[in-house]
Amino acid sequence: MNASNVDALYQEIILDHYKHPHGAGLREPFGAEVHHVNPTCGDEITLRVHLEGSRVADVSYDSVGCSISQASASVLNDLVVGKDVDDALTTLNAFQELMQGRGQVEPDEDVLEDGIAFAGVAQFPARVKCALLSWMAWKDAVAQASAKEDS
Amino acid sequence: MNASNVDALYQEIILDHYKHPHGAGLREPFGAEVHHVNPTCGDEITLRVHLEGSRVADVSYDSVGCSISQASASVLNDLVVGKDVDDALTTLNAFQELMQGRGQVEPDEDVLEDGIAFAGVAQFPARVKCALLSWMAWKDAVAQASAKEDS
Amino acid sequence: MTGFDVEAIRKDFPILSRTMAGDRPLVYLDSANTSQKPRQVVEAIERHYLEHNANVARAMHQLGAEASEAFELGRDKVAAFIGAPRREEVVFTKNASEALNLVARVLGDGGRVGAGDEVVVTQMEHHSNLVPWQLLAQRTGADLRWYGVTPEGRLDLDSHTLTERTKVVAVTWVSNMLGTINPVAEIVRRAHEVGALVVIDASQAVPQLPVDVAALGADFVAFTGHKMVGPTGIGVLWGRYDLLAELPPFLGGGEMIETVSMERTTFAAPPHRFEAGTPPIAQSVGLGAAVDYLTDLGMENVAAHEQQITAYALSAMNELPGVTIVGPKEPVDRGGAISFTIDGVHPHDVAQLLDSQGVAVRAGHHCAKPLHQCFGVQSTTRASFYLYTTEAEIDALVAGIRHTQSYFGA
Amino acid sequence: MTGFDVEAIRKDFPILSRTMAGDRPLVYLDSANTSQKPRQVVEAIERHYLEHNANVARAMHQLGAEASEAFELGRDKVAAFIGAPRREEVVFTKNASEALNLVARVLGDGGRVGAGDEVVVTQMEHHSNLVPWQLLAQRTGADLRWYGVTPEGRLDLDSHTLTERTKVVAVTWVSNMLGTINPVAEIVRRAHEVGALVVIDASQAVPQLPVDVAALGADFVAFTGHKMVGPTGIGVLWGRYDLLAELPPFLGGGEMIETVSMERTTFAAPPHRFEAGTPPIAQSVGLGAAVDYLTDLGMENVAAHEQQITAYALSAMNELPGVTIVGPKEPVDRGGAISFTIDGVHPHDVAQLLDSQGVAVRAGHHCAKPLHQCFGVQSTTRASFYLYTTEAEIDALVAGIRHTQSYFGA
Ligand SMILES: Cc1ncc(COP(=O)(O)O)c(C=O)c1O
Ligand SMILES: Cc1ncc(COP(=O)(O)O)c(C=O)c1O
Repeated sequence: MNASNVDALYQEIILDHYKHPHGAGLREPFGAEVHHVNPTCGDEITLRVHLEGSRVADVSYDSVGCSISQASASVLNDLVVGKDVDDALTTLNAFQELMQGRGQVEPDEDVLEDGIAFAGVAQFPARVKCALLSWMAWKDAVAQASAKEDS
Repeated sequence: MNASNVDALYQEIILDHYKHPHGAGLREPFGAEVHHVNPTCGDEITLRVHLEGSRVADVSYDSVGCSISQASASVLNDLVVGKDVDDALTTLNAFQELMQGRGQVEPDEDVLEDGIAFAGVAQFPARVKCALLSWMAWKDAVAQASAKEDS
Repeated sequence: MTGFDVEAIRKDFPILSRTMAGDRPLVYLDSANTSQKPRQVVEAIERHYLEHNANVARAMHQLGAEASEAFELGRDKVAAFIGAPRREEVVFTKNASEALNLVARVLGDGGRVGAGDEVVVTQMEHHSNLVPWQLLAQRTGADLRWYGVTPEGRLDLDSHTLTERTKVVAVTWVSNMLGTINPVAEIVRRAHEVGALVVIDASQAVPQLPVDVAALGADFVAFTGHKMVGPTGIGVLWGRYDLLAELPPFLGGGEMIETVSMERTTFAAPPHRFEAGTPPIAQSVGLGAAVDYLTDLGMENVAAHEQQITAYALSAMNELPGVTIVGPKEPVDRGGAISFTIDGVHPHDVAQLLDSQGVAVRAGHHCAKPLHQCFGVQSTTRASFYLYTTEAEIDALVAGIRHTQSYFGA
Repeated sequence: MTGFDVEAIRKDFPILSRTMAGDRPLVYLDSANTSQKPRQVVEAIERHYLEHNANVARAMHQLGAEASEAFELGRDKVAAFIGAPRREEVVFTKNASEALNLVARVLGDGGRVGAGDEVVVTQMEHHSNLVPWQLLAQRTGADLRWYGVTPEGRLDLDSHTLTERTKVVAVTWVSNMLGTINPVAEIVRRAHEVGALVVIDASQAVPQLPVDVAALGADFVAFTGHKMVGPTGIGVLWGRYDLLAELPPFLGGGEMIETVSMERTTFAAPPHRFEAGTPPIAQSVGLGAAVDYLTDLGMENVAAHEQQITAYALSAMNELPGVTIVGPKEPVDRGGAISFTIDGVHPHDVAQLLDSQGVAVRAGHHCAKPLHQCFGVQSTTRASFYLYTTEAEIDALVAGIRHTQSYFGA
């Protein structure tokens, strides 16, 4: 880990998403709302999912957190809104695999798009949780919203 | 600590008292009875004190324990029975000081008589408790018996 | 023949080369009390403190990342060593006693044991797996019952019948006094049949036997670092994940929280929920090194060595006139703790005389007072063995016992 | 001018010579989280394991006597270091969190706190001195109340009034977030006036200030080894002897007993009553060496050095545009933890950028979430100092903050 790694962490794309987050704010309608916390640092996100059939119609969120966690929520929004739930979950798996790969996993730009900018985060174990906070919240919310749709 | 120290510990006098304890057994009358335990090893003593005014008229006891704890009870019996309580307590202090002196205290034979044979015990911290078991029980019993006499 | 070279192993333990009383070499036969530590473990701890020390979880700087990784690697190693299905099932405590108290407290606080319920232990428990259950019974109004022990020193499984009222069965795997290895699989079967949880005190098992908690099928397993060539100050509670996830916390504070306000707190997932305050960081590193050391030797080999040395010791001691072994006399379903009495000589005096010969054994009730009562003795002398014990050391023990008998004219 | 040579001291801490990211030297400013360890402490632990290791209390062989003496000597040293009237008042725990939980549990179990009683804490408690009292209140039906904090980061003693209902007042001596040193003598006076017991969390005080528990007059004082150049895995609860002697045990097992039968147990006198299982033996040796190290430096000198370095840091940081110190801005009644925010940069990102410059600080809520809420922030960055901290390191911190601001365009 050296100074250049910090630049790998704070890629231009990440700082852009951080400063101009996509899809931020809480919106209606929504099938499920969850609140997730990173206990170590206190970062928090409230996230809503609105499904239309098997399509992710909207993901809206309100979060307090660092550049990595905020940018990650913005990229999540880009990657899952409008997608089929199953495809979105596949994207989540790819993102999670990248994050937990300790820098050994080669990201697929076709799947992760701007998400590949997070490859550098995988080298900073303490920050992996930041990058995953919104994704885990989304996974939780989707499960709840799907359960509601089904019942 | 070497082999010769073990001989310093197991002086002839101690082994004699161990094999032929003075005043063993529980007798009546008595002003107080106590039961003390050495929690580390499980050695136990039940000890009774009978006072006549300020005189220690009898000390009787039933104990299970090692050579050191048994011999010590026997020597205790020699040293305190028939004495004035205050004098006996002075003897106790001298014995306790010897035991806790880590081998640095010179015992006074006029006060401790056979008790000086325990000087070697002071070099074995783990055995000091054995040597003091009966004495601490006696101190406790005397306090209880005196309180009763006074009330 | 064991699968490793004991003489070579002994070089890893500098203390075993010490010279004791009367210029005699140390003969350390008190490993059931605590084991000696190889250089590898001590150096891992030293390196950690001097090169990678930081607090864990909370720190995002490089040292913090290194320390967190080292600490959590200790957990991974322990999880692998005992075959834990998930690393999150390994909770670090300060010793086995805390692990057992933790389970007893949270089963009570969590409503798993209440008034009228029954908790079952055995007469051969170490105080650390007896007193916590007595305290739980007192706090909750549950009844404490127990399996008895046969004159041969085996668990008498007919002495108590489990019922629907039985909520917990807490049993030692290997007795630290008798050496007996209990039929834990059968106990698990009977307990689960009535829906009771099983807590295994594996303090004497994990150091000596290959252990697979998944195969064992128990619900909780406790053991302690210092008896398995690891450091003091660390113990392990393994628990089934779903149970850990259900139970309330034990101690509060530090990183065991999810979110905190002045009024109330929500708690982190296992294992962190049960690890309040700064955990035993350097001790996890040391325990990880200990597990590596044992794994390199191979636990099958460690167990075979214990079997062999115990058989050798039993056959020598069974021959000694005036010496009575308390516990199984044959090396069958038996670990390497041998407690014994010598006619006419108190165990303290035995231990003292042996010590003057350089032979370190333990005398007393070995934290198993009720068990001593079963055998009508107030205390015993205990010799116990480990991977570095040699037959020559057993010979020294036997010679020391003979010397003791003649010294006391017994 | 401080009474010791910081550059010479730094040679005792090999980790401080490490080279970090970008070949920059380590600037360790996270000592309130955990302190670094001098060679003397680590070597004492190493020597103990390799030459004197045995279990304590239970063993009567020579190694056992050596280990017991070494372990109890650690207790003597700690007792002398904090001015404890009796060595038996020093109870070893695994960390400060356990010490605080121990007090909370036994005050409840012992009937000292019950339904309708009041327990008072402050808004500036570390979770480890808050959550145990929340759990006690939940278990017993007692009410939890607290003193608030002023905008300057001082305790607001007018914000709550103690009454006859108040049974316990639990307060931190020095805040680990704000650095505030609280008026503990005044708090003790007020609490004792209404008959309440006082529990002091001295985790940040004992490492930095000369402490005399007898003069302090509190009833319980808790602190932790790893923050005072000692090892992880050991904490201390000091308690007034008469209280310790009155209270029931916390954990059961091992040497905390007097006598045990299957049905019931009686308990040993303090401190052993509260030390279930094998204690942190090597850690007591290490903590003893830590206390020797601090005593050799002189705690007055350590405190003076902290004062001086904190004043230097505060004056530099007060000057920095866009930087806000959360907590007292003047070096008065103040320890060396400085928490701050930087406009437009999240504390995580601050810590990360500083780390890339070799500067190790902590970011987050520092286990003081409710206190962060008081100040309307979700997290802060914290720099904290110790006896080995230099002014050059403060300069590196300031340069790092400037770099961070320009990196994020803040
Ligand atoms: C004020 C305060 N109290 C309690 C603690 C808890 O100490 P430990 O983590 O060693 O239990 C800390 C340290 O984290 C602290 O700063
Ligand atoms: C069978 C058994 N259980 C529990 C313990 C307690 O272990 P610890 O003292 O490390 O808590 C021991 C060791 O003393 C033991 O032998």
